[in-house]
Amino acid sequence: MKRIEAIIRPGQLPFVKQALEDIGHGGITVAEVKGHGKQKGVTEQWRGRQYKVDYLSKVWLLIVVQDAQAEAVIDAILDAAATGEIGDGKIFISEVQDAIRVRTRERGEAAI
Amino acid sequence: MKRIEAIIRPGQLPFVKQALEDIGHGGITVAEVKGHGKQKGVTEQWRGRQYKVDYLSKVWLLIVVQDAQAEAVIDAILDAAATGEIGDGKIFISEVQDAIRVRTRERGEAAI
Amino acid sequence: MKRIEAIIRPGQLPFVKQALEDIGHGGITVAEVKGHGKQKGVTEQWRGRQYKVDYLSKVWLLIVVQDAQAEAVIDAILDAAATGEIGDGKIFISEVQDAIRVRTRERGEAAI
Amino acid sequence: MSASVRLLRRPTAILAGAFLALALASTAFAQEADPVAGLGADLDRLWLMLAAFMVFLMQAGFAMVEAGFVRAKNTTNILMKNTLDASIGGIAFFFVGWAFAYGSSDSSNGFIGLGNFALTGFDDYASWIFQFAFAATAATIVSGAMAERTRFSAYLFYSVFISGIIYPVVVHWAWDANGWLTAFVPEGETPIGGGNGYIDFAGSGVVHMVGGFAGLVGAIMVGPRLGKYGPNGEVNAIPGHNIAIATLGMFILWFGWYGFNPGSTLALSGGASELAARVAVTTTLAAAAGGITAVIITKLTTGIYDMGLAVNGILGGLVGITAGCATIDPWASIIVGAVAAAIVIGGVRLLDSFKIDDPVGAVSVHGFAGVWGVLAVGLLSSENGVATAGYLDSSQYGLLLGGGVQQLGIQLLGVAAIVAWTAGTSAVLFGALKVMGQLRVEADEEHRGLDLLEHGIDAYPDFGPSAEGIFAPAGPRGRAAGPTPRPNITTTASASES
Amino acid sequence: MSASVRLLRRPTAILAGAFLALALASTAFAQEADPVAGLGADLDRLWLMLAAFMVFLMQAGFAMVEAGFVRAKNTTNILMKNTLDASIGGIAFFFVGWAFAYGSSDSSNGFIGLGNFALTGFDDYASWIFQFAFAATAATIVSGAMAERTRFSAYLFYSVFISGIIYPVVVHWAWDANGWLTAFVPEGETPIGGGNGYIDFAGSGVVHMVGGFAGLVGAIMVGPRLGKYGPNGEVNAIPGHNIAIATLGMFILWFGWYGFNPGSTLALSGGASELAARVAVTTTLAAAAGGITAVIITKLTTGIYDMGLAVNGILGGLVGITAGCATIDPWASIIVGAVAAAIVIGGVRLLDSFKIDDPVGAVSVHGFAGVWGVLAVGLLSSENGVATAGYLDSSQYGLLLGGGVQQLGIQLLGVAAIVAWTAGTSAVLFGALKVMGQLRVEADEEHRGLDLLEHGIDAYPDFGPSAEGIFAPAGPRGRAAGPTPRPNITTTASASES
Amino acid sequence: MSASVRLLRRPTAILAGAFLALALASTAFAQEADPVAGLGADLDRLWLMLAAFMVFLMQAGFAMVEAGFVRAKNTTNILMKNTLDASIGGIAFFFVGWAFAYGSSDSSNGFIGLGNFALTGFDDYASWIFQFAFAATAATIVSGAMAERTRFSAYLFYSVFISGIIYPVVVHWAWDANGWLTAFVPEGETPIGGGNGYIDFAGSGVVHMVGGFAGLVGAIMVGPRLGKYGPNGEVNAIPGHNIAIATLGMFILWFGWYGFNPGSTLALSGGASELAARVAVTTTLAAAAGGITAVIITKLTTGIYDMGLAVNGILGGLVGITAGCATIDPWASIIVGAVAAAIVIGGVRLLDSFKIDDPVGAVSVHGFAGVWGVLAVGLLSSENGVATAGYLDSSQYGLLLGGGVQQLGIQLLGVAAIVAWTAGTSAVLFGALKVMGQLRVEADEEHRGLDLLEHGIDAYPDFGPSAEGIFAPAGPRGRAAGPTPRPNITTTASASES
Ligand SMILES: Nc1ncnc2c1ncn2[C@@H]1O[C@H](COP(=O)(O)OP(=O)(O)O)[C@@H](O)[C@H]1O
Ligand SMILES: Nc1ncnc2c1ncn2[C@@H]1O[C@H](COP(=O)(O)OP(=O)(O)O)[C@@H](O)[C@H]1O
Ligand SMILES: Nc1ncnc2c1ncn2[C@@H]1O[C@H](COP(=O)(O)OP(=O)(O)O)[C@@H](O)[C@H]1O
Repeated sequence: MKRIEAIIRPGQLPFVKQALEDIGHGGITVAEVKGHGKQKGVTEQWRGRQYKVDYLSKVWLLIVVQDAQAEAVIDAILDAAATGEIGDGKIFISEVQDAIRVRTRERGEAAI
Repeated sequence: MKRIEAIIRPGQLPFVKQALEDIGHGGITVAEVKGHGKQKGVTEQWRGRQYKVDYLSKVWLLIVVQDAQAEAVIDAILDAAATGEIGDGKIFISEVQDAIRVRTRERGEAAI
Repeated sequence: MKRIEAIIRPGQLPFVKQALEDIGHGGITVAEVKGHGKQKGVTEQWRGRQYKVDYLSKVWLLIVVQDAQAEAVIDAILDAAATGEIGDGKIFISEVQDAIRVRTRERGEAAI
Repeated sequence: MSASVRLLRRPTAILAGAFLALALASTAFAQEADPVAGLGADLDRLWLMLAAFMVFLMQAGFAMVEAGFVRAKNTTNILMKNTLDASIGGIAFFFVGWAFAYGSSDSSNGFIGLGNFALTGFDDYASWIFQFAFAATAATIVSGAMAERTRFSAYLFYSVFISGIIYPVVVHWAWDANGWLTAFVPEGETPIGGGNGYIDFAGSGVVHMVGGFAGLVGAIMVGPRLGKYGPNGEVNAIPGHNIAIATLGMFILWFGWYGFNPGSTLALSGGASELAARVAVTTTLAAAAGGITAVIITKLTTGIYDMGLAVNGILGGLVGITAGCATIDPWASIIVGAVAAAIVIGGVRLLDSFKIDDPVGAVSVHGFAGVWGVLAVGLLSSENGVATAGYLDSSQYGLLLGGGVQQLGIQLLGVAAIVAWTAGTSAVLFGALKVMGQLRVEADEEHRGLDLLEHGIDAYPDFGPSAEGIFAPAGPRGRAAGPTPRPNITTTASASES
Repeated sequence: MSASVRLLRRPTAILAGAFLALALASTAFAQEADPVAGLGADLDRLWLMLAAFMVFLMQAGFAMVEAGFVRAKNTTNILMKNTLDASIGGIAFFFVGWAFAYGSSDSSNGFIGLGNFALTGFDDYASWIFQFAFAATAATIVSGAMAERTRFSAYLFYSVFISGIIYPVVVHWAWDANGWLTAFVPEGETPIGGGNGYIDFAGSGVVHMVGGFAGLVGAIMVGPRLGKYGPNGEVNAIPGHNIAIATLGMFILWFGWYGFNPGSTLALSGGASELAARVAVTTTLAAAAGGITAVIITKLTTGIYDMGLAVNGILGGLVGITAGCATIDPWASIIVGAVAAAIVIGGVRLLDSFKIDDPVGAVSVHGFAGVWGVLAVGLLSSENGVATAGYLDSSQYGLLLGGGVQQLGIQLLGVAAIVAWTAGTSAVLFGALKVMGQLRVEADEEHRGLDLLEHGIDAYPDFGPSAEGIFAPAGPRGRAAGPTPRPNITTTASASES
Repeated sequence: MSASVRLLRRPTAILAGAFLALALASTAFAQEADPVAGLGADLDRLWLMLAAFMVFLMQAGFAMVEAGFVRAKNTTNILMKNTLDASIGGIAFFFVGWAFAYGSSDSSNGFIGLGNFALTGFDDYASWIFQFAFAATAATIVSGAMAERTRFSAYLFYSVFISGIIYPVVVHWAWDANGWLTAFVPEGETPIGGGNGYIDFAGSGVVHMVGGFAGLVGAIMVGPRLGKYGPNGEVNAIPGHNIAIATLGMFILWFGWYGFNPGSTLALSGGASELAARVAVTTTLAAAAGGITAVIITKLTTGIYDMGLAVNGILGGLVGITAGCATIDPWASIIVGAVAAAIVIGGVRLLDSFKIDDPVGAVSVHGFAGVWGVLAVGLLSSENGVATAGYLDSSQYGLLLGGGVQQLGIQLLGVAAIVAWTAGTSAVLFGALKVMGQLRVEADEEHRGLDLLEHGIDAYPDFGPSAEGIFAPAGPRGRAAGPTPRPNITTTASASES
């Protein structure tokens, strides 16, 4: 099983979610994060004083998928998350050894 | 070492925490996340208009354990987090190469 | 590639960030989490009644790096995050199979 | 005794001028006959109205304190309860509340007023608006004590009864000329006990004890919130969610109290303004003493400066001085406020030891400090104060100042009567709801928060990783795609490079 | 007709005394000549000032309701709009607003006032402060209807016009002695239609309809928020972000309305206080009925107790009674409030079906319920009410109470005239801005929130994982290192071991 | 000179009637002797009380602005400071504050009042409540300038001194008939300088400069917040946490200012209401001009519409007009407000360049704009304004309007005296606290937030992943298991399938 971790623009989340549903994958966990990469932050202002906010709001997605589905899911995310501007985000893929559904205690690919 | 990542109902967190303490494991990191799997969200209402909220509040737990303890920890979580209804959550297990305690720079299993 | 996950004190984040920039690493994702390890929480009070807050605020960092850079990054974090008191946090290191830059679809070490 | 005499009387000594003015002003003729009296009546009506508006604003104060003191997941619920009891109170007080309190007809009696239902045959609108604002206050107190687990429909139901019946009857007893406890008997009659009768100038008993004890019975009947008391006797803490709005609410309440207490002179002309100003001073000092005392006590006992109890302490001081704000001297009002705060803090502990769960401290602040306020009249009123406030027999004043025990006795009678009536009727009301299974929400709803299932929302819908904050409509959905057609591709860089 | 007579007239019957007093009081001589009249004038000025202050506080109410009803990312923007329209309104009303509304000179006419620009030759400051507060209200309504996508500079621009011209002209028509619709004609003249003229006691039409219909035109012109209406006709929901402050705002507005409606007697002396008190009662009952009705309707149609519509319902009830608060009897004000709430809820649906996006419900609450309020005068005013309020011809009153159709006709004329003027001028104003591409922000800015690009901030800058909340200055930076020299190494343990 | 003459005098010209009325009203006899004078006194007391209540509500305004402008982790702390200075102010002003300001005895002198300690021998309660509200305002200003790092106990300590001594002495100088700077000398005497004396109608100097300069000294002594100024001279930004409540606070303050300035006529009868209304107008225009100016300046210099400075600008405009609100004509009040806003913005920059850290801008808004306000009287007062406001010598008015330099000279003297006294006493006070190591919290506490260690809480305890929000009691714990017995297993499905 693969653990797909994507950091994307908040505004693209609905499209990513739709794209995942379109290819039949439902399970997803999201969290609010902040980050920066090449994209360097924005200038904000507080009572007349400008300052740099290094971190920009991003959404972190965790999607665990069966190995066979991994590339389809990745493609779906890439299509839906990209705007072509810097700040579009990153996807990291790693290996998951096991998954368990809490309610049924099913394990392995069946649990996803 | 194992990286145990569990996504559970917010209301079950105290029981999971207690169960982990009962088996002698202390270290844990939690975050607020939203997610959906088979459980499909709720209907909310804003000024008379009903809408679907796809994501439900969940708590994400990160627990890194020694290999030997992994199954005990997983069992404790499963016992404490289950309510039998859909939405109980998932546990994902992966491999951690190393752990470091920042204060002492201890590495490996000693650091957990 | 390595996935470096560090849980540190919120107040140390600026130093960690600076340290990473000093060694030339930019990409980072942060999130607000709560946690406890050996450090056991604080006593708070609500309308005259004292209670234990088990979880303390921490910041969770996700930094994916090329294998070659891993130790340098880890050292930088350790230097900048340590205060010598319990509660300084943990670093967990695991393996990442692949990384993708959403904007360009570059893969692998080039994407970090 | 004529209807016009029975209505809303205050002791005649001080307010004779005002009273006369009111009587005269009600006919156009009077204006010409005595323009000064007419102007005095205009001034008095202005005072009643302004005081009413300020007391009305206390609804916002209660809403903010209560909302701040509950968890985020029950915030909309408590806000909506506060919103609706103002509305329900208005309608109920129009149709029956006034009638039971001050309504005048031949069948009115010492126990209950009857007459002027739906304001028929009535035109003293300034008095109505003032009394309405008080009624709404009594009702709103209860919501705090029963917060975070009471069913919304039950709340609507009991709100009608509290503003429509339970509270008005107590008003009738204590403030209507006809009431059996009243200090404001018609010319020539003698109040109960032969002295001043029951002294409760602005309503520590009439308003606050009614709210507080109805809340107490409600809190007992509905039971504690899940998790408040642990299986081994622990008392857990359930912190509220927003100290900022709670503090705002406290200040708004303190402000509103300047309508509540000084406004209870009901008049300004004929020198009543002097009394009103004195009342403003005692009110201020009691509140201040309550706040300081609460902070000192918590600092000494817990080592920290506790904000929640500071808020409760100030409110306790205000409730405590409400009955005696006109008869207690300024220096003594400091004592009244300080003791009230101590009682509030003790009350919070006491309730917990009985496993009675009052999330916002409403029972201690309004109920217990209310009892203290009524008794403080019998302990600390000065002879001069009783005279200045216009009560009939200034030879009976505070026991501790040498005024004998009689006034205290009447005050005790008042406390007993109000507690008995309020607790009794509330027990029937809440008991009935409980028997019907209508009082409390399901455990699951309580866990998830009342906002979600009763109101379909949470109070802060746009915090958390919700992306654009745009949601597709519920119901059989086609391919609602994603709320917005993909926008970003074609727009300019979405982040500036600084 | 002399200037002093034209100014701010109310029907003479009830206010003759006050009017006389005002006239007399303006000279020091008068004080000695008739101290009672002087005191009456002082009392009346007090009333105007207090009412003005309360109406001014409604700015805070609007700010909180609107901020609570938009998303977090646009909160600073809406707050700043509310802040600036109060400021702009003040300056604009000083220079030209008063002049167009009540200014008196030989060139003044039925359509527009001309005179007293920048308050030259003018000293009725109490009236100015009262009218200013109303003008600021009219302007602030619009910001809600156009929230979350309107450019800030456009907002500044149209605010000047609304408080400076559009609103004052309507005031002139309806409330200046010279206005073509006015009920307050000079002695000896007859109002339009020969009866009472257009009755709009506190401004359901003059204030609320102006704000509401300008908002409607603005909302149409600026277009819906991105994502509000889906590609397949779905109406998406865009929940606001903070129910707590929205509720607070509603209570502040309700409080302020006690200045808005009762204050519109413009006087207290000479028995006008009785009318003001009656107005306070009808205002209360309509608000209460509006709240209850909204809750009942939403409970029946959606199954839940909807807080957002309860807020809108109460405000709708208040807007609805504003025109008829003096002429409609208390029992009937309950009907007016209930119907207003139903109209508000219907209006919210209706606008969505036309894809007109009004984020806070301003068009329904102020525009539609405003129309209802004006018409309700012609339907439900009582004969006695029209007489008591001092209008000229109490034989023309509510159609449903048997008062004939004529008053309703005049009210319809008023509605038509106000809608035509407001919508027409707004269309020009917003149309020009739109043509110049100045009306709406870019799509990208809208997605990211107006706060960030227009105001360089978000409304809650310190929530989220920002660590210490300290930020290095922008611009060419040296090694800004990290905001603080490393502090923790040398300090004591940063966590107590409990 | 008799005590009754010395008390709280205003220039006699305008207020003669009121004054007479007050004098007469204080005996029951007077009421019968002259009912009109009695009614006038009632009206005047009403005015004082209402103004006092509105000024009191400014406590809520300050609390919200200051809380909104600090970081979330110090919110409870600043709220509690605001809460307690109202309480401490009340008690301190009762025991000694009034005595030092207006107390009358043979030992009273030009520097300090002595007499009526603890309100003995005193019954002018309306004046006390009004003056108390002002005293509380002066004290609360300081908390903002020293926010986010001052020890709570130090705060309690200095609050007593500011409301009890430092502020009352300045009041005595400027507003007591006996004071060396006063404009309100007894009949037959001449004020300092022979003309009008020091003109500070509502207290730009007496109230705001005292708060602002005490805050300045405090901010210098306590030092900047950790991280505010970087090691290489950078000025870092530390954004506040809640613009919504800050905006609310600003509107509440603006509202309260209508009590502060117009209320400072101290009377309404005898035509004083005309002056009060004029004051309301100048207050409005200065606030509006301040807001607009701040927005224009920040837009031009930074390119964005800055909300924080808009709030500061409006408050600066209000502070600026406070001294001259009665003597400056409406058109000129626009200039006063605009200049005040510019000064505030400049002041914020200036302080940063000296590394003086004032988190909320209190020093600039109250201190610097306060100085401007006092001087503006000498620059922009009109001859007619000085006369209308009732000062003694209308031949001395604003320099820029041709009134000569003398009034400006006296104003400068007032500024110098107030700054010297306030800064001097504050330096002793804060210096002592600093020497004892009691002024500032430890670095570690500052990093973690004052809320946690001083108040045991954070202001939003229920946000974040805290699950049910139920916490086991601290202390030796048995197996407190988890707060609630497992509930979910047996309940129904916890999520609906839509
Ligand atoms: N090496 C990394 N480790 C962890 N998170 C990263 C890394 N690089 C980027 N990110 C995350 O991805 C987000 C987008 O990165 P960015 O550099 O702007 O994308 P791009 O390289 O496509 O321009 C960042 O805000 C950050 O949260
Ligand atoms: N494949 C997945 N990847 C990531 N998170 C998941 C996945 N499946 C489920 N989750 C998380 O687990 C939570 C519970 O999932 P759910 O489907 O309701 O459980 P069950 O399958 O037991 O009914 C979801 O809200 C989501 O946060
Ligand atoms: N085994 C673990 N799994 C996950 N998170 C952990 C673990 N141990 C510690 N943490 C995280 O690290 C933080 C610091 O841990 P702590 O025990 O206080 O450090 P130390 O052991 O250096 O004293 C905790 O608050 C928690 O968030």
